Amino acid sequence: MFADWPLLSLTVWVPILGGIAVLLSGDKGDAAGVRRLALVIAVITFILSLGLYTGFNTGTAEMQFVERHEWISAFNIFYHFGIDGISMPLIILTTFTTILVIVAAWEVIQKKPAQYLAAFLIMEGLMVGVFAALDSIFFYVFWEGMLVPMFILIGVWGGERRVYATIKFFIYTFIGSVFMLVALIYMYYQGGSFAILDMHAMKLTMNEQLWIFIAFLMAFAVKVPMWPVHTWLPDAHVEAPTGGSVILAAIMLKIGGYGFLRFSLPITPDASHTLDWLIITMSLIAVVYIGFVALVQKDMKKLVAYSSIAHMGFVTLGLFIVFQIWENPANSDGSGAILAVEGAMVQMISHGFISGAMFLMIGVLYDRMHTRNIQDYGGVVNTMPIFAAFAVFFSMANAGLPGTSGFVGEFMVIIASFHANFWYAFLAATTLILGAAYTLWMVKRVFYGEVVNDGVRALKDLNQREFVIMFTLALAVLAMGLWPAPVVDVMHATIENLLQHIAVTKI
Amino acid sequence: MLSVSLSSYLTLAAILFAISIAGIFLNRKNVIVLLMCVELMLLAANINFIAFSHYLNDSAGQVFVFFILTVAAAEAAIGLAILVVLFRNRRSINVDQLNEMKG
Amino acid sequence: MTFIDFNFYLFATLLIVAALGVITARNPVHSALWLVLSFFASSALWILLEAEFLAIALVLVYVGAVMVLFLFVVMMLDINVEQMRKGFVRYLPIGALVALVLAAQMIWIVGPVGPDVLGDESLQQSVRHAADYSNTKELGRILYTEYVLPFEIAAVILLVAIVAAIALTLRRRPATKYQTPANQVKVKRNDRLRIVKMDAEAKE
Amino acid sequence: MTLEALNYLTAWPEIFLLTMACIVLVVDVFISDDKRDFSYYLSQLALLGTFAMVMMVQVDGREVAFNNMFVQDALSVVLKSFILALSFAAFVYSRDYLKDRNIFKGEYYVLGLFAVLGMMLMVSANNLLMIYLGLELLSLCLYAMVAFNRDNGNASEAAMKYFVLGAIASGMLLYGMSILYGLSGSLFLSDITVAISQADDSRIGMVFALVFILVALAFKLGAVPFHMWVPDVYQGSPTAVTVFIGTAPKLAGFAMIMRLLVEAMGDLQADWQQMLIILSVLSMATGNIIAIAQTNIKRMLAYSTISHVGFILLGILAGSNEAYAAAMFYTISYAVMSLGAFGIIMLLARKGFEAEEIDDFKGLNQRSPWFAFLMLVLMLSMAGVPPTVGFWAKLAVLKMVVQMDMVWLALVAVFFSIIGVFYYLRIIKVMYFDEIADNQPLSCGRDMQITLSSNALLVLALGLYPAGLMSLCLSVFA
Amino acid sequence: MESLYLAIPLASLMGAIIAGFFGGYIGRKGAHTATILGVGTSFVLALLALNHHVFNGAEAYNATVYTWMISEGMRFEVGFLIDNLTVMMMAVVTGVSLAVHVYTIGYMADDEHNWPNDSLAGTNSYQRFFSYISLFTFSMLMLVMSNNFLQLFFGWEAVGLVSYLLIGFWSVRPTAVYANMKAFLVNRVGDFGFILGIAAIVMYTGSLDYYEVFGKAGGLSSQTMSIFSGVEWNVISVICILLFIGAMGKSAQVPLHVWLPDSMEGPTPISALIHAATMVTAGIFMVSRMSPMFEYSDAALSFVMVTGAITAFTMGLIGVVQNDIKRVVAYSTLSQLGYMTVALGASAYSVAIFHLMTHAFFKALLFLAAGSVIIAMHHEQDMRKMGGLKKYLPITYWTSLVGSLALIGFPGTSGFFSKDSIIEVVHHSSLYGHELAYYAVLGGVFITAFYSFRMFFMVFHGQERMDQHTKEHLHETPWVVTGPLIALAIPSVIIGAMTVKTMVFGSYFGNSIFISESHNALAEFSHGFHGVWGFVEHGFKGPALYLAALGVISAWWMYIKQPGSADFFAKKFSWLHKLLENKYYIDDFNAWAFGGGSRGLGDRLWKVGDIAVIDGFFVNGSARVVGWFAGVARKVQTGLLYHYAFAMIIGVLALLTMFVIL
Repeated sequence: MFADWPLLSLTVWVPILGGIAVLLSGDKGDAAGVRRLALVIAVITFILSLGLYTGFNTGTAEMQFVERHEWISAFNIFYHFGIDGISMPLIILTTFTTILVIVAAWEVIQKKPAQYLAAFLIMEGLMVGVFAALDSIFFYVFWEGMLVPMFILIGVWGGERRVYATIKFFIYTFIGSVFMLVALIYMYYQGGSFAILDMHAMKLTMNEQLWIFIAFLMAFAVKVPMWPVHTWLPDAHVEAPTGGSVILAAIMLKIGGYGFLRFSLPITPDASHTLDWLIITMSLIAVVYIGFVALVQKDMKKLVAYSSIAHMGFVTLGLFIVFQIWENPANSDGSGAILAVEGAMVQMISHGFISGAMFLMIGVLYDRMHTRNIQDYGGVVNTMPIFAAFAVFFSMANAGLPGTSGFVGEFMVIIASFHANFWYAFLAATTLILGAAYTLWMVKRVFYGEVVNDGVRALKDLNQREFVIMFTLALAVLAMGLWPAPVVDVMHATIENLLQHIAVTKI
Repeated sequence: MLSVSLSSYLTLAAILFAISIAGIFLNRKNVIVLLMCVELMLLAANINFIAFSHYLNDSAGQVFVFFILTVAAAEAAIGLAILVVLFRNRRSINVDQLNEMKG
Repeated sequence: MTFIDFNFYLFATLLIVAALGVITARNPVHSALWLVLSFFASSALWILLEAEFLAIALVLVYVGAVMVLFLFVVMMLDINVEQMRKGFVRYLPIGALVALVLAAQMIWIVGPVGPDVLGDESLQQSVRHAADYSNTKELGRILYTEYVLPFEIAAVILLVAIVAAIALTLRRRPATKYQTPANQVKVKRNDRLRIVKMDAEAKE
Repeated sequence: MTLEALNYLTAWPEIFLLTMACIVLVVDVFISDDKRDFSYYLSQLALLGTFAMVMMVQVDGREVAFNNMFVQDALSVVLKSFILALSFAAFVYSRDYLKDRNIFKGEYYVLGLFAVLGMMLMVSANNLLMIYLGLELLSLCLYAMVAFNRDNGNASEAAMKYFVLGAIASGMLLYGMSILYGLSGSLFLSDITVAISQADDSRIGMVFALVFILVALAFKLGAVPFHMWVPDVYQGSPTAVTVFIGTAPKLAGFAMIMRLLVEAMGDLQADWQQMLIILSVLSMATGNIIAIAQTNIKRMLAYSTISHVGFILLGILAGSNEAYAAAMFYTISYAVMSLGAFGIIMLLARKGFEAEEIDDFKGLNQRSPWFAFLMLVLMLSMAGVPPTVGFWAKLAVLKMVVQMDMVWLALVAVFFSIIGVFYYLRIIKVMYFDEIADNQPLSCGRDMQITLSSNALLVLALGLYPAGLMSLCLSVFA
Repeated sequence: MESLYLAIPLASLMGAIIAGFFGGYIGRKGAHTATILGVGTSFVLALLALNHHVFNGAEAYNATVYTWMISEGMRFEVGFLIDNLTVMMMAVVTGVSLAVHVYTIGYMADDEHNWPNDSLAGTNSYQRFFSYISLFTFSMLMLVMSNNFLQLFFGWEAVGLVSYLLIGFWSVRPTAVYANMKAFLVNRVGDFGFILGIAAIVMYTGSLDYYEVFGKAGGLSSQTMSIFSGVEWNVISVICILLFIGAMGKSAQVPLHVWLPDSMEGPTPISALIHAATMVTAGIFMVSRMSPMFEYSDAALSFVMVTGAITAFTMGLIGVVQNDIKRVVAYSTLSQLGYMTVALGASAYSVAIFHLMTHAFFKALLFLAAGSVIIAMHHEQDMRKMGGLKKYLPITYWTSLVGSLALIGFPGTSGFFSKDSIIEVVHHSSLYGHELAYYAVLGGVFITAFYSFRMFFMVFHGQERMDQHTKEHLHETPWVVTGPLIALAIPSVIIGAMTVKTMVFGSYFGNSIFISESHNALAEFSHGFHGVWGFVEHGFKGPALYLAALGVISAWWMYIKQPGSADFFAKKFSWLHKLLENKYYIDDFNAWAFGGGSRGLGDRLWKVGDIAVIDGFFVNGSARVVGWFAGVARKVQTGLLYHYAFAMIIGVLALLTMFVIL
C-alpha cells in the first residue's frame, strides 16, 4: 500500500509538522491530550518507516525510495531523498526510539510538556532527514538543524550544569560541522554537484582528499564522538533529561558513524587509507582509555556516557580498519573487510537500543530518587526486583554478552580487526573485560547489597508504562542478539558495493 | 621654486588634509574644533575639485564644490544642533568626557 | 615667477599657517577666526583658478554664515578655555608623525615627485578663459539644466537641516509663560475690568 | 531642454516620496499631539505608495533619467523595494516605543522618510555627485534621528560621535572622489569606468582615490577599522532609531559599493579585492570576538553587525556576478534578521524600561513562548544555523569565496563564525534556560505583533525556501 | 532425531522461562515441577541420544538449526554436533542437573530466611533459583552441543552469566555480590583470549564450523604469524593457546582460578552443579573437542600440561589450610581440574573426559554432602565448629565417605580409575614439561588425600565443637537431600569400573577425538591395560596409592590422634601456612594490581586526561582565551572620539601604504 507514497518525505515531515502541531497546542491546555497527540504522531511515523523496511529491496546497492525535486536551483541544491542498506536501519531505529522517548516522558515531564514533546518530534524528523538526504547541503541542513532542539532540550529540561553542557555540546558540534561545510563547497566546485553520489564518483587528488578528509573528520569525530573530542558527551548526557540522553546516545552519535560511511570513506578513500592509522589509534584509545575512565565514574549517566564513547570506538575501528585488512600480508584473501564494516553498522544499531535502555533505566531511578550518584544507591534489587532484572539484562548487553545485540557488533569488529593486526584485536577485545568491569561494578553498587538508605527503601518498582518500555527494548536487544540476520541482510549489498568503491583509488 | 601647476594645488590640498587629520587627533577637548577640522578637510577636497576643474576645463568639478558647500552648511547646522543638545544633557562638550559608552 | 605663482605661494602659505592655527589655537574662538582666515586664503586661490563664483560664495556663505554660526555656538556654550590645550603636547609627536606620514604619502602620489599620475597632457596646462567668460553664468546654466536633480536634492538636504536643527533644539518649556497677541487684541474691557460699586463710608 | 528629456517619470517613486514627506511635514505642524498617529499613518502610506510605484516600474535592463544622473535598473528596483519594506517595518516597531518615551513626533517620520529618499537616491545614483548627495541626505537624517531623544545623554553622545566620524568619512569620500574626478575627467560612473580601463600611468592615482573611497564605504557599512561608531551608535540611539540604522542603510551601503567599486572601478578589482580581504577578516575577527564580552544586547548586535559586514565584504570581494548576488542576498537577509532582533528588543521595552541588557531577556520563554521562539529563530539565523536564511547567506558567500580558490579565507570565516555562535547562543540560553527576572506582561499593538511575527517567520521561510530570493538576487546581476 | 536434539536444550529452557517469568503465578511447587519436568525431559532425551549414538552406534550428527547471520559469505550459525563426546557430556550435565534440581527443593525450602524481611528480591527467590539452574542447564547444553565456535562462545558466556547470577543469588550479601562480579570478570579475562582465538580461526580458515576448521587445522600448523615483530609464531599454537586461555578462565586454571573459591558464596546446589560438575568442565570439554587442533601444536599442549600441573598441585595445597567446608571442596575441585588439564596436555583427552565424568559424580556428591552438613548445622560452614557429626547424620556420613574415597582414588572407586590413568599417562608423555607434571600430580595425590580426610575427620569425627543450640536441633536432612546423595554415591563408586574400558582404552570417542601419532602416551599406557581388575592390581604397584594412604593416615594422626599437632605444624612452618592461608597472595595481588591499578589508572586518565588536559586546557582553555581576548579587545573601543578617528586614520594610512606606496 505504501509503494507509491513519498515515504521518506512523509517520515521526515510528519513528525516535524506534528511537532509543530504539538507545539501550537501549547502548554496551557490539556497536557494529557498533548501527550496522546505526540504519541500518535510518533507511532504513525514509525509505521511509515516500517514501510521502508517492507518495501526495501535487499538485493541492490542502489538508492531506493528516491525523491528528487528542485529546491534551490540557484545553488544547484536538490530536495533529494533516498536510502540504502546503511541508512534504512538507522531510520527505523530513530522512529522506534522516539516512541520510547515519548512514552518515557509521559508523566515525568511536567514542565512544558508540549515544548518537550515537540522538540523530540521535530528532532526525529530532522534525524530521519539526515539519514535520508542525498544532497550534501540538504544533509547539512538537517545535520545542523538537529542541534537546535537538542540544545533547547538539554538547556531547559536539564540538570544543574545544563547551560555549560548544552553550550559545549552545541559549539563542539558546530565547530566540527562548519569545516565540513567548507569541504562540501569545495567539492561542489570541483565536481559541479552537491549530490552525495556525485561526490562519490568524483576524482580528487591526494592533497584535496586529505584536506577534505580532515574537514569531515572534524565533523564526524565530534559527533561519534571519538577521543579526544569526546568530552562534550559526558557533560551533555549527564545534564540532559532522560529522553535527551536517549536520543543523543541512541541516534545522534550514530550520525557520526553514518557520516564516515556516507562521506569520508567513499569520497576520500585514499585519504581514509592514508590516515586510517589515525582513526584506528583514536578508536583504540577510545576503547581502552575510555574503558578505564568509565570505571571510576561516580555518576551513573556519566558512566554510561563514557561507555558509549568506548562502544562507538568499535564503530570507527570497524569502519577504518578495512584498508589494513586488505593489506595485511597474512590475510591473503583480504577477507574480513565486509565483516568489519557490517560489524560497525550492527554495533551502531545495537548501541542505539542498549544505550537507550541504559539511559532510560537511569531515568527511572532518577525520577524516583533525583540523584544519579552511584553512592546514593545500593540494594535497589530489594525494592525494585523487576527493574533490577531489566537492569542486569541491559548491563549484560552493554557488556557485550552473547545473545544480546551488544555482542554481535563487537564480535564482528574484533574478529575483523584480527584480520588486520593481532594487536588491534587484542586492544579491542579488552572491552570484554573493561566493559564488563565498569558495567557490573555499577550494577553491584547500585542494585546489589542491602538497602542503604530510606530513599532506596521507599522506591516503587516499575509502573506499567516503564515496564512496557523496558520490555520492548529488551525484546529488541534479545531479538537482535539471537538473530541479527534481518539487520545484516539489508546492508550486505550496500556495504559490498561501498567496499568495492573504496578499494579503487580516486587519484 | 617650481612654477605653479596642478600638482602644486594638489599638494597644498594634501597638506591641508593632513593638517585637518592631525587636528582631529590632537584636539582632545572641544568638539567644536573637531567640526572645524572637518571643514578644513572639506576645504582640501574642494581645492582639489576646483584645481582639477580648472585644469580639465570642465565645470563639473565646480558644480560639485557648489554642492559640497551647500551640504557642508547643512551639515554644520545639524552638527551644531547636536552639539547644543549634547551640551544641554552633559553640560560639557569636552571630547574627553564623551565616553559614557565604550567597550 | 609670475604674478600668479607669487599669489599662489602667498595664499598657500597663508592657508597652511591658518590651518595650523585652527588646530593649535588655545581658544576655540581663535580657532574659528583662523578658520575664517583659511577660507579667505583659499578663496583667493580659487580666484587664481578662475572659480570666481565659488570663491565669493565661500566667503559669503562660509565666512558670513557658517562661521558666524560657529562663533555663536562657541560663545553660547560656556566653555572652559583653560583646559583646551590639555593633552595637546603629549599627543603632538604621534599626531604630527601620523600627519606627516600621511601628507608625505599623499604628496608623493599627487605631488610633483613620485609617480606621474597626472601624466595626461590635458592636465599639464592651465586653461585660461576668455575675458568675457562668466563663471557664474556658466555654473548657473548647468546647475539648472544638467544638474537639476542634484540641485533639488540639495534643496531637500537644506530642508532636512532645518527640520533637524529645529527638531533637536527647539523646546517648549512648560514653565515658560508666553504672550498671545491675538488674545491680547481680542480682549474686551469687560473681560478685564469690573466696576464695583461701593457705598461710601459712613462719616463719623 | 524639456521635461520629457529629463525622463523624470522614471523617478516617480522618489518624487512621490518627496512630496509625501513634505506633506507629512506640513500636516504634522497642524495637528495636536493626541492626533499624532495621523502623521504615522500618512508616513506609512507614503512608504506603501512608494513601494507600489517601485513595484510598478518596468525595468528593461537599464533606464536613465535626469541627464544621466539617475539610473533605474534591476539592482535599484530590488534594493529600493527592500529598503521600503524594511523601513515600513521599522516604523511599525517604533510607534509604541516612541509613544512610551514621549518622543512620538512627526519629525521622526519626516526625517525617516527623507532618509529613505536618500537611500533610494544612493541606490539609483549614476554619478559621483548623486552618490554623495544621497549619502549626505541619508546621513544627515540619521544624525538627527540618533539624537532624537533629546533628553538622553547617551543618545546625544552617540549622535555626536556618529556625526564627527561620519563627517570625516565623507571628507575622505570627497577627497577620493576629487582625485577620481581629476584623473578621469568626469563625474559619471560610466566615464570613470572607461577612464580606468584606459588608465596606465594614472592607475596608481586611481588606486589612491580608491583607498579614500573605500574607507568611506567601509565606514558606512561598519567594517573594521572604520567601525568604531557602530557600537556606540547602536547602543546610544533610541532603539526605534537603531532598528532603522541597522537595516535599510545597509542595503544603501551595498548599493553604493556596487555603484562605486563594481560599476565604476571594476577594473581595479585586483586592488580592492585585497583591501576588502583585510577589512573583511578584521571585521569578522573583531566583531565576533568583542561581541562575546558584551552585556548590552544592542551593543552586542552592533558587534554582530560588524562581523556580518565582514561576510558581506567576502561576497563582494569574490568579485563575480554570482558573488555580488550572494553578497546582496546576505545583505538583505541580514537586514531582515537584524530588523527582527531589534523589533524584539522594542517589544520588550516599555515606558521607563529599555530592555537593552541581555539579562532583560531572562525567562522570555516563560513570558511569551512565541516571541522567545521568534527571537530563537532570529538568533539562529544570525549564527548561520539552518534552516534559517542566515545559513543560506553564509553558504552563498562561502561558496563564492571557495570558488575563487580562497579556501583559507572561507576557513577563517567559518572559524570566526564559530566564535560568533557563542554569543547568539547566550541570548537563547538566557531566554530559555534562565529563570524569569522581569514579570511584566508583554504588551504591544496587534500591528506590531503581526509584523514582528511575519518578520521572524520570513527568516524561517526563506531558510526553508531561499530559492526565490536567491534567484531574485542573481537576476539582478545576470 | 533432529527435533529430539533440539528438544533437549529447549526443554530446560522452557522450564527456566516458566519458572522465571511466571514464578509469581505458579508458586514454588509449580516452579520446581516445571523445571524438574523440563530438565527431566532433557535428561531422558539425552539418555535416548546416548543410546542412539553409543549403543546403536549412530553416525555423528552435524547440522544447522538456524542461520544466525551471513556476512562476507561466512555463515554464522547455530547448530548441533552430536557425537559420542557430546552425548556423554549431555548425559552428565542433565543428569547432575536433575539431581541438583531435586536436591534444591530441600536446600532452598527456607530460603526466605536468607533475605531481609522487606526485600522484594526475596519474594520469589525460590522460583528464580530454579529458573536459573534450568537456564544454566540450557546454556551448558548449548555449549556442548555446538557445532561451531560462535555457538560455543554463546554457551561459554551464557554459563558465565548464569554463574554470575547464581553466585550473586543472595544479592544482599556483600561477599556474594563481590564474588559474582569477580567470577564474571575473571571469566571475561579468559574469554578475552578465547575470542581472539576465534578471531584467529576465522582469519586463517574463514569458517566457524568445527569440521571445516578441523579440516584446515593441519594446514595451519605449517603457517606462521608474527605478533611481536620479528618473532614468528606457529599459527596453530597461537590459536590453541588463545583458546586455552578461555579454558583457563572457565576451568579455573592458575592464574585465572581466583573466582572459583569465592564462588562458594552461592547456594550450595550451585557449587555442586556449576563449580564442580559442569561449568568448570567446559574448558576441559572444549580442549577435547578441539583435539584436532591441539594435536598439531606441541607448544600448546605443553602449555596446557604445565598449567594443569601447577593448578593441580598448588591449589590442592591451599585446600589443606581451609576451614570452610565448602572451600575445601572448592580447592579440591581446582586441584582436580588441574588433573584433567594435565591429561589434556598429555593428549589423553579421553582420560580427561573420563576424569571429568567421574569427578562430576563424586564432586557433586561431596558438595551436596557438604550442603547437607550445612543445612543440618543451620548454615554453619566452619569445620572448626563441627565434629562428631557421624551419629547425627548417618546417611550423609556414609555418602561423604564414599565421595572422599573416590576423590582420593581408593582402588576400585571411580576416582581411582580416572586419576590413576592420568598419572600413568603423564608418566608416558614425552612433551616438554611432562616431568614436572608427573611429580605434581603424584604430589597432588598425597595432598588430596590429606585434605579430604582432614575435612572428613574434622566434620564427622572427633569432638563435637558446635554450640548447644545447634546440637539440640541436629538431625539428618530430609529425603530430597539425602536421596540425591545416595543417588550420586552409587555411580561414584561404580561408574569408573564400568566405563573405564570403553572410554579410556576403547574406541568410545571414535572420531570426536583426534590424537596425533606422535603423542602416544595414551597408546603406550593402553598397552599395559588388561582389563579392569588388572588395572586395580596395577594400582597397587604404583606410588599413587601409597601416597594416598599416607595422606589419609597423616590426616588421621593430625586431627584425630593428636589434635594439637596441626597447630604445631602451622606454627612451625608459619611462612608456608601464611602463604597458603593467603592463597599465595594472588587475590591480594589482583586486588592491588588490577582492581586498584585499573581504578587508579582510570582515575588518573579521567582527571588528568579528560578533565585537566582535554577539557581544562583545550576546551575551556580556548574558550577562556577567546573570552580573555574579547575582554582585552574591547578595551580598544575606548569610547573616545579621537581614538576612533585615529583608528580610521591608521586604517587609511595602512591601506595607502600597502596598496599605493608599496
